[in-house]
Amino acid sequence: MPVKIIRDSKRTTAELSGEIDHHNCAALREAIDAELTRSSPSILCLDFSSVSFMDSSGVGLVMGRYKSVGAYGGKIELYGMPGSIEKVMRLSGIEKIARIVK
Amino acid sequence: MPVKIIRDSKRTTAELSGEIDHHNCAALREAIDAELTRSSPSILCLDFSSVSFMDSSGVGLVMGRYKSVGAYGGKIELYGMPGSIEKVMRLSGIEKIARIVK
Amino acid sequence: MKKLNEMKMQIESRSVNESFARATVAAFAAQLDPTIEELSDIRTAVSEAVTNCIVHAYRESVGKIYIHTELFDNGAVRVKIRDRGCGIDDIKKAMEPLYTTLGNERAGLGFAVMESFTDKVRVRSKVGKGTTVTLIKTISGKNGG
Amino acid sequence: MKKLNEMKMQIESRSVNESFARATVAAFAAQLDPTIEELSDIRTAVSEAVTNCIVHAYRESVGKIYIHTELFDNGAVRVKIRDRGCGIDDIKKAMEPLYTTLGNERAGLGFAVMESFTDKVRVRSKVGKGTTVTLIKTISGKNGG
Ligand SMILES: Nc1ncnc2c1ncn2[C@@H]1O[C@H](COP(=O)(O)OP(=O)(O)O)[C@@H](O)[C@H]1O
Ligand SMILES: Nc1ncnc2c1ncn2[C@@H]1O[C@H](COP(=O)(O)OP(=O)(O)O)[C@@H](O)[C@H]1O
Repeated sequence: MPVKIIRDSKRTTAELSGEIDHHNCAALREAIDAELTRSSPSILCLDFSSVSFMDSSGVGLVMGRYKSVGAYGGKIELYGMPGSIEKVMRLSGIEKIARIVK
Repeated sequence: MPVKIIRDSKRTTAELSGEIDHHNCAALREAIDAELTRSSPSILCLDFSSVSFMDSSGVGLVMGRYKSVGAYGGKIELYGMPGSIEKVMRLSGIEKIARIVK
Repeated sequence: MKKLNEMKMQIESRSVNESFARATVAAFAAQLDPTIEELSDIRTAVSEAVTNCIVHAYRESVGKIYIHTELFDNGAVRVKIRDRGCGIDDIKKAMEPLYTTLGNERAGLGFAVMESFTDKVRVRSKVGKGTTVTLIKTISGKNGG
Repeated sequence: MKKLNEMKMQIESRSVNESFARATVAAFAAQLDPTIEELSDIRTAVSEAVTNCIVHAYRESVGKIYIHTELFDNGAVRVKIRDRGCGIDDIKKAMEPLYTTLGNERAGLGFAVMESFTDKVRVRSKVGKGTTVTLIKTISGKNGG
């Protein structure tokens, strides 16, 4: 499984792992969207601490989830991004729409 | 250093590491031959336990050292070979000229 | 500037090859003894260019992607990624951050990533003929030199 | 038997490329989900064929080595390693174990290793034109199937 979902009272965390590129984004998207449909969490936290590689496909993934979560008034947090991933993420100005948690 | 030399009263051990192919055989050969010239050990033990890859270039390396050591009446031992390396080594019938130690 | 080594590769525009392509170029560039960060930058930029061939140039079809990697004695790595796909009409517009012709799941940041992770990006394209993206990055290396 | 994916590569006959070549073919073949041992066998056989291009085909000069890797849906990996070097006069003799034309540090086991680590080795050669070695190995895979 490329995504592990952990729910607590405050937020739902999706622990991503491995490499995030266009090829495997589809599976990640499906797994996260299934959880959004199931539980509509008010905060969706994406945990990148086990992600070894990400290109701009990962930014598309976050932006897409931002739209879904925003549609019902929820928020997005990005957790544990390694330096190289944060560098890609910040090119999109993502910090304007999602909280970056270290 | 691709080779670490350890001498005790019984034998001289050359601890090889990394990948043994035609490209890096030259450096291994030089390091071992320098030791043979220096101390002419009666037993030269080649330790493969940290070798991650070997092709038939490594067999050439052993046969060459067998000749040098044999010239002064010494012997060769092969120690700690991973399965894939032993498979390459045995194709040469090396067990007839060198002791294989597990 | 002398060429030390070069490698040409031809792969199919299947998404399963994205990770193979970036890993292979990085493994070849590793001969210049780059830092982990420099290698990661190359991997990321190559991933963007190769993914663009797959999602934009050939879209639903499968075509060939040609990757030419050259290493120079001043530490420069030059990677040319070429396709024979649909081509780009307006290159300037295509390179603007957040511009994408595939609205939904693409962020429009491929070229922005290539530009920020390498020293130089050159794009040549002809509609109906294909596109060549050239990435140049100079490795300072582990010895800082 | 359907072809799932293929990759063509062209490298120079520099010994520094030996490890790159075998690692790259293995990384590509990894798409078939081989066991560690199967992958190691492929790496070893490819290393032998590529080294032969460097030490025998082109000797003191630098020439091109062409590597074509194909993956099939029955688990077969086919790797063609081609050079435009000196060629082999007597292929049967060349393939005999312990036979080598480079006496000192070569063991004469390159072809023996290729044969014992793959399912099939085919050699075509023309003196003065070059040599093509084809290696075929069928992957049973981690799922044993
Ligand atoms: N190799 C290519 N062939 C055809 N069009 C391309 C190619 N690369 C990029 N493009 C065009 O340029 C646009 C911007 O590319 P890019 O910055 O990588 O963003 P994205 O890939 O997210 O769309 C793409 O949406 C596409 O229209
Ligand atoms: N690509 C090649 N081009 C020319 N000659 C070759 C090539 N490959 C093998 N040979 C010849 O076949 C002989 C046997 O090859 P091999 O079994 O790999 O042993 P080795 O490489 O140790 O000599 C070589 O010594 C060489 O004469």
